Amino acid sequence: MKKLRIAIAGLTACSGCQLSLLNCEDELPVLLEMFDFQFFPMATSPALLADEYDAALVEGCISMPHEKELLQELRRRSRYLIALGTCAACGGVAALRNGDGRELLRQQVYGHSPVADETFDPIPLQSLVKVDAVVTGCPPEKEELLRMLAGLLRGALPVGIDYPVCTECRMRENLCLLTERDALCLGPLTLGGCGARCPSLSVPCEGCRGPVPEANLVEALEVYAQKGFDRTAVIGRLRRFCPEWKL
Amino acid sequence: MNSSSKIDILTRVEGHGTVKLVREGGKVVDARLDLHESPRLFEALVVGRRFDEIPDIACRICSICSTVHKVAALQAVEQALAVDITRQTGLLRELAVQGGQIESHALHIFCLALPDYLGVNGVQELAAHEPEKLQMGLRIKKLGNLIQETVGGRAIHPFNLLIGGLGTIPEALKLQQLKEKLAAVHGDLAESCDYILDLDDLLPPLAMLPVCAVSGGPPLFGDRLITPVETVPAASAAAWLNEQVLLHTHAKVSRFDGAAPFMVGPLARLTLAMPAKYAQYFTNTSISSSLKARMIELQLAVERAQILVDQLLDDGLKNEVPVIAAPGRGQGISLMEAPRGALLHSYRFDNNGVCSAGDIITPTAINQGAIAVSLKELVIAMDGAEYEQIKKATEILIRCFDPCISCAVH
Amino acid sequence: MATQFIANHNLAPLLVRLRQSAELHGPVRGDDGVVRFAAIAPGTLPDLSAVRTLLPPKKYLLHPQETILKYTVRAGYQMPVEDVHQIILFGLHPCDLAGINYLDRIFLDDEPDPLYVARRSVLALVGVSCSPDEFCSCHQLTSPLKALFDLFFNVVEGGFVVTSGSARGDELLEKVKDLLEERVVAVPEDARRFFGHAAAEATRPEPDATLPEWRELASRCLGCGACSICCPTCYCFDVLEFCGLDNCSASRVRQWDNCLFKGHAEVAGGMTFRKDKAERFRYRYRHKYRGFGLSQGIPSCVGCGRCRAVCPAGLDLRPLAERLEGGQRE
Amino acid sequence: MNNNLPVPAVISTIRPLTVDTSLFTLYTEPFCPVAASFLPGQFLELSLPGVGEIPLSYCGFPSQDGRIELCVRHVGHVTTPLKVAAPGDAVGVRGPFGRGFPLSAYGGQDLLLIAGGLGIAPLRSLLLALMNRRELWGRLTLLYGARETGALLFLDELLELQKRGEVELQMSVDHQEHCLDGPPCCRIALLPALLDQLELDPGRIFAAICGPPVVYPLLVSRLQRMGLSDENIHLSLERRMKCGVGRCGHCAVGTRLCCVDGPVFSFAELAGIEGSLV
Ligand SMILES: Cc1cc2nc3c(=O)[nH]c(=O)nc-3n(C[C@H](O)[C@H](O)[C@H](O)COP(=O)(O)OP(=O)(O)OC[C@H]3O[C@@H](n4cnc5c(N)ncnc54)[C@H](O)[C@@H]3O)c2cc1C
Ligand code: SF4
Ligand code: SF4
Ligand code: SF4
Repeated sequence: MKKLRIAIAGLTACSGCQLSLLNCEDELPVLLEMFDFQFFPMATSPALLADEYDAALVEGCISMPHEKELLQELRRRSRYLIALGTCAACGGVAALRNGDGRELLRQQVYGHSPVADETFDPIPLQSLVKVDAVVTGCPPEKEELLRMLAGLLRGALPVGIDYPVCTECRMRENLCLLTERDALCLGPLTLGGCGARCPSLSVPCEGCRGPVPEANLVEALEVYAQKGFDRTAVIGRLRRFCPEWKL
Repeated sequence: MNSSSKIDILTRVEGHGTVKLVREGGKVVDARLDLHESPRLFEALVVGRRFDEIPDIACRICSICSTVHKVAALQAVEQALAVDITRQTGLLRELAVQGGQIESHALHIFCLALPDYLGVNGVQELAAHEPEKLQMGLRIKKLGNLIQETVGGRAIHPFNLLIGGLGTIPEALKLQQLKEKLAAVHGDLAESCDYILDLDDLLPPLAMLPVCAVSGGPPLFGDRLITPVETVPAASAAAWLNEQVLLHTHAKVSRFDGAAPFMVGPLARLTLAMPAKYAQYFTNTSISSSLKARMIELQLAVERAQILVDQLLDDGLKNEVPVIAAPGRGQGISLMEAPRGALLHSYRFDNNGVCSAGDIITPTAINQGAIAVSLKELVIAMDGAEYEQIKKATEILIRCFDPCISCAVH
Repeated sequence: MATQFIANHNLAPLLVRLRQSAELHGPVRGDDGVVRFAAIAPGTLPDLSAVRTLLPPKKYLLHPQETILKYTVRAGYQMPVEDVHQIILFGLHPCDLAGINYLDRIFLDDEPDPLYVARRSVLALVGVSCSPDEFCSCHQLTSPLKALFDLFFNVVEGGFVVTSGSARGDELLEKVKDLLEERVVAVPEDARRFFGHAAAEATRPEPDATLPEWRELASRCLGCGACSICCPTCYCFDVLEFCGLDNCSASRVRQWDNCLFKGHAEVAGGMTFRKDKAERFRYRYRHKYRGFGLSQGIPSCVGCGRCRAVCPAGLDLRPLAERLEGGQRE
Repeated sequence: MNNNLPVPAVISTIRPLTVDTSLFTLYTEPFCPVAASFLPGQFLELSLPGVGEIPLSYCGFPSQDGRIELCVRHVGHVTTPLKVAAPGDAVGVRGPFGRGFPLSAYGGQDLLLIAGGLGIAPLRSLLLALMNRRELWGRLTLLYGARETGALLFLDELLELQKRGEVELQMSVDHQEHCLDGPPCCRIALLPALLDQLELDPGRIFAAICGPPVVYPLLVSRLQRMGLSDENIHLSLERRMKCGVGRCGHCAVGTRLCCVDGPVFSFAELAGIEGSLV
């Protein structure tokens, strides 16, 4: 059987999505047998772009012109383009201060030097190219990555999740940190799939998987307000991973 | 881009950079590392955020070293707000950091660097040609991740490490299991040591670089930078490192006081505190033999992790809840050793505990000067060699520093 | 009339005895204060003071996520073999017992679901009487559902009156005979509907879609899913299939679903039959108060109050139910 | 039989009908009830191992030799990988499920079949059943609408029936393109418009309808105006389905379950139920 040809590229990000794949220590040997990671600069040399890929997995958001080019090239050459992680899906942490003026932020770091002056407010992949599927998370869950890859073997894209973190949190019969501990838990507004990782260890969900479909922000803000969190603080928290949240 | 186009970036390193050969009259006279990673501007991102958000944000600088970034940021915030942590919290954090050290070193040795020594392209060919070697490395790597998961809740971006404590204290049973796994990895470790320490360096020996490392605490922790000749307390570390903005790199470059650049990382740490039994492996401390230093540190990290687990189990795990931090004005500076070298996190907070300034200095940023010096030396040593050969050697040299470019640029 | 009485101090020895024949589970309060059905540690007592556990006992019968089929190229689809062992569930309240009765109707009737059958058959149900709190609605309506039990412990002064409801219950009683005494104790009649004899209702007119309450519910619901996850009779499930990395094996998983989610009525191409959340609330309402399919006319709400207790927005279908169902059913 | 467990079947042929629709022939064991004993309008659950399971209407005629015909539109998670499946590939089938068209009630009556788009799949099965004993039924009319001529499925078969005078066929396409060189008896119109010029005997006619939900309200009201009783208007509904046996809870229409009580309902059963048509 012909191996599936995969490209894995990182744009503006922390390499965590790629590392999540390399962290599948038990499965990596099988993965390397079943897939041909033809373009995977983080783990394979040289970085050669082939004509065609069965799928390109792209980590990170776009904040520099050369990233646009690479992304478009990958799109052109790939049957499926899959956004890996919350940065690629929503913008992620890098987009935390979108709207505050990129140049100002840049100067806060680099002063008056023109270094990196082509940087712009980070944008998610789908604002530039068609994205066939998203595996979100900061970092994504190994299990989801592996399922996505296994699905590709059968020509299938992952089935989207439509429930929030709370659903899985309740399935695990956790104490609810929002209702019982008055904590700013973003579970109700955040896409599930992580098995409520954080609340299961009594740590409020920080929203690392981005917004759940049909998130009811208006009512959630009411509930948070009853617990003593003002709206701007909540929106600020939400924007840690997704600049789309607005009052 | 045409079909099958080569993208001129460094491979098998974390992040995006290129090496450029400088030619004069058809002859390669120097090589330059360009870190053109897209900056996320973390030092600006943290501004305006409440103190309790800083560690969660800062750890996203890099995935491979997310635990140490998290801990460094936690310490800085705690210092600023005068939060004291318990012994148990300290031990657990240290354990997590050692887990990160194991994971990072194993990844570098077995997935990123070893292919150079075996003449293969990376993990893909390694899996085909030397499956046992790869799997041995992966088993060790997995242990590092297991430690991070057990303590931090997740291998990357460990959320369970909080200001003042942990979300949930790991169960004794989990630590007991860790203890068993740590013991079980010794076979693989011993075999890896034999194998890695026996490999011939790929590059000619290069002159030893001045070294610097964090000191004054348990392994990888401390409150000062030391070099063979001086000691720099944390408070003046940033000034001593003296970061400057240069045009060709998106990472600020440490200029020190204008003297020769210092090197940080495993080789620097070992040079300054070499356990006697490993001295024999370092006839010189050329960066060409950094793989060995990393292997030895991997061994040391597992040993240290064992001690920590034993201490925790001996103490008996207590169900502590995090110490509550009161928001307020303050500044905190934290120095640590990340897998690739000295790391500094420093934050200032206003009266409401909102961050007004942040400064993060990372190992690869510090190492840029050292890398430049070694590259130049390597090019001179290889005088007369083919362009492609030099290019390849420079890439190997850069990998010897195990650069973490996301960290450097952040 | 003489009843079987067990004194409070004999409860611990009784549990020791019960444990000899099966795993003993019951409401257990965790360090975090949450009461869950879980294995009762030897030497400890279940928490019989708690009005409700967070998850209902349905978790013993339908797991939040479970593999229902395994596939290999060689053997095709196969039922997984599950390792089940005898469990005595101690401390079920009447609503939970009725909830199990409802699930039995769905999963045991007609063509029984094999996984459910396997897990159900090893459960011995031991009920304990309780007193409702402000979230409960068990006492409001009568129902054709029965609080089916093997044993039932009615709380009385100084102990419990124990009743057997099955051959299995008789067997268990036999084992603890020496701990029981015959006593004449008056057991207050339980007015709850699961001990009543209402018949399934014939079809009723559709709930009035123009009521403002539907919109109110829809706009306040956070969509967190807690209400149905925690409901003893919500059994909706989604089915997913995952391929193995070897590309020649697979497993089919079913997991709890919620009728308030976007995808619940979605079909290919994103078309959905219940786009509007208010409509989804009416769907939930129909199921909870009128039933559908084989259980048509049988309200599935057993009044345990969990959905109200866990809802972060404090939503409550009771007032609506009182208006739309009340009166007519008494 | 355990109705949770798919029985093995093998894809025998795949015939692309349009760019996004293919006719699959599968074989399961001879005499397997999944293939042998269904009513038109009933459905089965098709499993593609490693990908998932979906409900599909029977599109052919019951067969003793294990043969099953299915018409699949490639739209999503399961149906897209099916597009690249190959003869010889293993699949699984469960069924038959649900309530089909009440053939016995149709005896001796006229029948008006109305198909929109992919709705032709179960109606083809119905047509095949009707043709099998053509003498049992009265006048047969098929109205069939699609987006464009290229999307009209089973055209040859239908035109053949029309030519033989077995069925009165009228077709419509929504879009102008290519209609000029389109097949005979095809108009540019929306499906309900085909009812306009139809002469029927409302006293002895049943309507059997399958199509996209958007056209249902219009079709029903026109049929009612033409004098059909609600009991005689039969609609096949499509709902999200996971189990096919009335357990997964997704497909309820009012208090009825589409998978068990349907997918074929008489309009009398649906009238007044919220969300039953759209
Ligand atoms: C009784 C019945 C008969 C059908 N007959 C046919 C037919 O003959 N030919 C045909 O091509 N299609 C038919 N469909 C529709 C077909 O089931 C869907 O196109 C198919 O489920 C889409 O699956 P997917 O995974 O490719 O799409 P996705 O949109 O990716 O679906 C994801 C999941 O949602 C569910 N789902 C999505 N769409 C539907 C749907 N329409 N009905 C039920 N569940 C759905 C499925 O469980 C699926 O696994 C029928 C549907 C029903 C209910
Ligand atoms: S703890 Fe957070 S995620 Fe869990 S149920 Fe409560 S709000 Fe939802
Ligand atoms: S609980 Fe929230 S923050 Fe934690 S992993 Fe899940 S989505 Fe991310
Ligand atoms: S609907 Fe609410 S009160 Fe009724 S049984 Fe379910 S959780 Fe309990």
